[in-house]
Amino acid sequence: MAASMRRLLPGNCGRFIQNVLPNERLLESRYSKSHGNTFQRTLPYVQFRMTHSPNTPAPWWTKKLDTSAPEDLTSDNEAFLQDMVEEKYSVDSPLKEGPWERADWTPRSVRCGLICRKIGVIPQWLNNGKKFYTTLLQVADNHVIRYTPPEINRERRRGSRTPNFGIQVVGADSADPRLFKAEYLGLFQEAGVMPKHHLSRFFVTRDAVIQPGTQLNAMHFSVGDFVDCQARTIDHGYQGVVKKWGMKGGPASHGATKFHRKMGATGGGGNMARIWPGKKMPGHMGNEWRILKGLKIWRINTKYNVLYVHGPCVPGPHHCYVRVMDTILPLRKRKGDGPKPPFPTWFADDYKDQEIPEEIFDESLHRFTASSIEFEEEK
Amino acid sequence: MTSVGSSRALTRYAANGSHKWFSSQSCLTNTEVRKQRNKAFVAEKKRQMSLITRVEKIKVEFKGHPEDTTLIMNRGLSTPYNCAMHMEELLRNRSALALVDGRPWDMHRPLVKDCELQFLHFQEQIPYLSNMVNKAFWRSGSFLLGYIMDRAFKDQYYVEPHSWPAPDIRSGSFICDIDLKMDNWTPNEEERNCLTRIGYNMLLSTSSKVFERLEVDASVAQDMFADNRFKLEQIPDIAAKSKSQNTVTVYKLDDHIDISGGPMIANSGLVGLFAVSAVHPIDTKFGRLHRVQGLALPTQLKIRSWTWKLLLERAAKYNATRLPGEVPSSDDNISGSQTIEQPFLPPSGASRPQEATT
Amino acid sequence: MSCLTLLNGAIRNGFGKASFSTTQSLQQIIKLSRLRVVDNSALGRAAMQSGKPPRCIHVYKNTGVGTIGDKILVAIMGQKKRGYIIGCRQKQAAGVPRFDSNNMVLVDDSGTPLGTRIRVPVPSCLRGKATGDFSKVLAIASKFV
Amino acid sequence: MARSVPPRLKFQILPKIRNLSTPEGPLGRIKQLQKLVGAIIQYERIESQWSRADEARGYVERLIQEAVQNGPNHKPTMELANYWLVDKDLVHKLFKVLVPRFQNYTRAYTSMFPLPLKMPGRVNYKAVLELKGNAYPHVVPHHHDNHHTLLNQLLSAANDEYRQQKLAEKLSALNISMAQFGDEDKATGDAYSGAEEDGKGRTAADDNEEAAGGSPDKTTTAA
Amino acid sequence: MAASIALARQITRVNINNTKICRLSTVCTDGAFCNASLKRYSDVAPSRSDPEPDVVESHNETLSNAQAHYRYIFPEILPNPDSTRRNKVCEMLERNDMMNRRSVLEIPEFYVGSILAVTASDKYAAGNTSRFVGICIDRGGCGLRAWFILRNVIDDQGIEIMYEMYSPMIREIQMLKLEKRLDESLLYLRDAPNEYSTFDFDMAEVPHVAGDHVPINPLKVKLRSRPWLERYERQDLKGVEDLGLAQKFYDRAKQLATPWEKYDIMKQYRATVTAEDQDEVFRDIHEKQQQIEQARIVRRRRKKLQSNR
Repeated sequence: MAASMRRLLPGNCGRFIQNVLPNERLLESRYSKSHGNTFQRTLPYVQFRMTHSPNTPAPWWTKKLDTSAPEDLTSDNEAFLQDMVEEKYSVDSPLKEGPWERADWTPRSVRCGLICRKIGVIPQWLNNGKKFYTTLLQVADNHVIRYTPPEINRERRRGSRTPNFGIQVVGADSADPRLFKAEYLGLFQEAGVMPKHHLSRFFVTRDAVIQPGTQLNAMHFSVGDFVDCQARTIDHGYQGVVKKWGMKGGPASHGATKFHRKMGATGGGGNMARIWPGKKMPGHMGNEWRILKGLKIWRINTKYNVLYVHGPCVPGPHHCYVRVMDTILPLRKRKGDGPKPPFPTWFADDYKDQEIPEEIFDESLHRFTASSIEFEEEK
Repeated sequence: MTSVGSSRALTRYAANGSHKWFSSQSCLTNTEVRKQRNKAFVAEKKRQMSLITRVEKIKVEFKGHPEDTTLIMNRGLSTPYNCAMHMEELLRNRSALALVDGRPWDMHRPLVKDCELQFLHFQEQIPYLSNMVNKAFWRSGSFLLGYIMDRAFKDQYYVEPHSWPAPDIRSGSFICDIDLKMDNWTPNEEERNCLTRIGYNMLLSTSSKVFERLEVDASVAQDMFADNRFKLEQIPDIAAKSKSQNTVTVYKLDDHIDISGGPMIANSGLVGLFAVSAVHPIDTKFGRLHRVQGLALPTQLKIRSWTWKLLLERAAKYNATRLPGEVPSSDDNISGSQTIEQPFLPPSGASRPQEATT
Repeated sequence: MSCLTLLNGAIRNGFGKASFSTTQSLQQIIKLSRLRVVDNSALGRAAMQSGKPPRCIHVYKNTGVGTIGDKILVAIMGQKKRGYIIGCRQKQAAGVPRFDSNNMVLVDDSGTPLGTRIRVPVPSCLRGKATGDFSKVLAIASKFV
Repeated sequence: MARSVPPRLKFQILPKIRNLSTPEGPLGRIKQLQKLVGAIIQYERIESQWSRADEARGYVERLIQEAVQNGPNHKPTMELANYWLVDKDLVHKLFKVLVPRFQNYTRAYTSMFPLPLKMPGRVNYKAVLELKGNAYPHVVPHHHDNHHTLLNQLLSAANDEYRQQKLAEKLSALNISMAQFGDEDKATGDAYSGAEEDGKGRTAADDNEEAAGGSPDKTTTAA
Repeated sequence: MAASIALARQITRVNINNTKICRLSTVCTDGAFCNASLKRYSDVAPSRSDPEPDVVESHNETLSNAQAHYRYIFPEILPNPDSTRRNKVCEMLERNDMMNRRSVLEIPEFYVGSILAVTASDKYAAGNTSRFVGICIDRGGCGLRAWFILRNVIDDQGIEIMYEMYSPMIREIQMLKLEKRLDESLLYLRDAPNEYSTFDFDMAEVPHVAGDHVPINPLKVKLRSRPWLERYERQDLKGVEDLGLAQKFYDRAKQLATPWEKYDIMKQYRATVTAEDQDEVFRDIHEKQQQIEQARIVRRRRKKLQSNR
């Protein structure tokens, strides 16, 4: 038996309870200021080394989650609070003022993007029998939270590279307001929507502004559009050079001692007898913002708000949030002479009399309800 | 004295171009009144302590966590708080109220005879104990409102606390009725926040402030509250209802002194969240008063910001609990009346050694 | 990669029992890989019967790894000959046959096959590559799969 | 003989196994776990490192799950018990004591509690792992009555007020005044009637002191 | 109704046949317990032909027999058990696609060891279709990724083709002989003499009554002598004859064996879709599957009538 494990015979167990875990003390330590955190942390605490892409938010950011001990409530009161949450946010129209005016789309307009969840990668087939992989991105209950006009943006962010863009903050995944700190809840007052788990901002042109409180869905994009997907890559933690940079390492045998997964020389001699900046070295791998550009949307499921985006390589692990925007690639973005996108976004009210199909396919995509592919005889 | 009951018997004094409202009796500002009252309190306390000439031992039977024990303490000197210090840090920190022979007892009130002792905190499971400690907390909240209003205003305003009704937790807020001498003043949100901040400054001060209790003769009390016309009027009634027909219980927190039957919680450190939720003008037979409403929660109870906001919204609504001057119900607790929570009044400071010998 | 492991193409076809491990992962056709001649040319027959199957000495491709339809240079019976790969042991895409041996046909310098018949099935997807010289190879195929 | 498709475990597990540190490799890990599993079945409550206890917890749960599902006559289950329980008396205990105990359980068979840290700094988290339904006193006092805490009192009062208000709105929509409402409120049988009982019960129990101080709406309902 | 009665009958038949199966010391050859794409725990996997009372019957009363049967018919319908990648919406969308494809293309119940004929669209083949007959030597993949490999020997040349089960290129999958073999992967046929994997392209269909017990072919294969593609002595194969190796090979195999994995119940659990999740999946597809079955019956009847005329 492991030395650290203490066997507790029935005889001395009472003592164990009395001395080591007095009920009252346990209860108290759960609520007292000094020991409050002890019971919060149920998983082992792991210290990560400082990375070049730290997860820690900047100190001036709004504190988000209220991680203190839960309220000690009766079931009745719990239910009452649930009711009140529903009551407070069950307003039909969250708009405090009239709807904003809509502008016409021009090739210079930059629309807002969506926050999606990467929910899986599955294969699809084209009508010519070619197989390829698509990444399923589910639009995660998006609402527009805030708009900051370019003037203020310019003033706040001196030296900004995007001085002529407004900032549209979009929130994803509504959550129980009781999870959050008061200051974070304050961010959602303007939009009048439930607090969101995740916020992200998009730079938009002035004509593409969407009123806070508006819901965004998958129809914001249409099949055949090309999009850019941005997300944080999979976090691999601290890795050696073989995994991180694909270096060869050393041989397994042939007299190799302590040289199996190491890097070789780090630089030359002479004048340059030092390690040059940018040398590939071990360190934190992953968890960095990466953008994959120009992915085609092959298929849209309007019921579940799922976009089928080309390729298996959308950055990030499963279930991560992905920012999906209109592509900036000049050859793939919408041209002025082609069809216009829903602008500034897709409003359900505009399509009340139309029936929106549950699934929208690209023309060249094989539908699974269709019969097998048959090639015509060549003449 | 005769002019106390009449409305607005105030002196307006103009000097150096500034206008000040003063106490009708001594022409003092709130700050000066506070100072004077403190001096009287300290003097009286010193006098009472000097009456204890011999240290006598009493046996205190403690029941509960961590273990049942018997403590030998000093009669008239040792308080339940001292007993807790002997037991465990946990008890000392979290106990809001003591239970002496089954009666609620302030944590800082000296024990006078052999007794059984228990400590109460804010998560008691037995309803009547929980009710007892909750009410003490609510009462302390009202006291705290008096504390805030007493020092919140500029010197040209003279504030006279009137009283507060019996603590009613289900009404959603605790109350303090105060004569602000401003007929239609209602604070906006920022001003309410300023009032709350005064409370927090006190609550968050490095040393938590203790609720001190003192029983004084009616005449001493009248001297103490000579600058408050309402209290002067109430003191004879309160004294008459007391067991010895002539004592009034006063509490002191920091430098604020008010009449209350008590009991109060042990110290201000037990108050976690606190807010002055609203000030509503009310019309009573004493004229236009202001009903200051507040909300607080003990440190021991955790609350999420959203829930707190919800409760605060309710606490801002007008609390229609009994107005001052209305016929009090049998157990109503106008400021200073000795409540039914204390059916057996402990002897006043003057008679204490005498009783101890009998 | 050790040259020895690359000999497996030959060894697997029953040209003697090797005493060393022949477990292989990729079964690629690269330089020094042994192949099997599957046409009925006299040279090919002789090479296979003598236990000295052709050895790839060059793959006409930037990657250096040959797959079906690729042109290679082989050393066979002391000669250099060109040929086409018409079947691979390597893992193939869905619907494309994978063969138990690496098959090739020999062609002369003008691209005409040396033999007149291919003795094993040929992947039909090679018809997509049937341009120029390669169509001559497909012309002698007896069976497609 | 085959084992069944396992039902879902009723507690959160990590997506991957923990390689418990041991010089013996995977077999050493299994040996460590064997000891822990045996100890839990024997003593019903043990104290161990968090990671080990959490890892062993899955094995105990699965073992009991199999035993409850298949009983002692199922050969693979018996083999399994035989492998994990080195002390053969425990096999008897598993099938004779634990299986009847957990027959109708719909929740996890074990519970786990983190132990408070003795010292700050670099920590080795400890945990208490126990089988449910054991004879020891509870680790954490449950059935902890929180009805009378200040927070719950305030919330239940707010709840009552909210229900009252909703009812009044409903009634005003039907053009019935609150006064007319009187006795029929129970007969209407909507959500309000329950809430009112609740409110009354509580006022009677603990707010005896302040009957007169009740809010105006409360007096209306009393009438 | 008729279908469920047939299935119930079939299950009883399974139990009757137990003696025979025990003698063969069989293990299951389907991937129902663990997913087909993942490593299978052959000795813990349940089998339809197991002597134990049917697990599903005894523990999931709520699941009908027809639904319980699905895990044997199409194991690929179960999602990847990796909990970090599970997503209900994604699984459901993928399942819908699969069932839609199944409503168009009849994918028969088959196992590793069954003999199939696959007709696929091929731009370059004569008539734009190519037909391949062979024994299924392996299958795997979850969801739309599901695949199987057919093997045959033509002109003394071993040929294998991997097919994607849900690829629209597949025109028809014909079941020529429904049977199981003793192992759940027959990759060792690559190292067996050609006669073990030679099948006639014009092979007649061996009739199999729907819902009938799937026979197990107890054939033991005599492998060629080393070298092999894999080290079969380390694989605990049931369907091969004595390998005839030197003792050192078996010693090494014993050294590397991991017998404890048989008892590593949490490792197995993590590689499994739990019973509750499986039930959910099967309930979800039940209605659609019923429609597909009905359509198939109608189609067969029509075909029969036409051929009679």
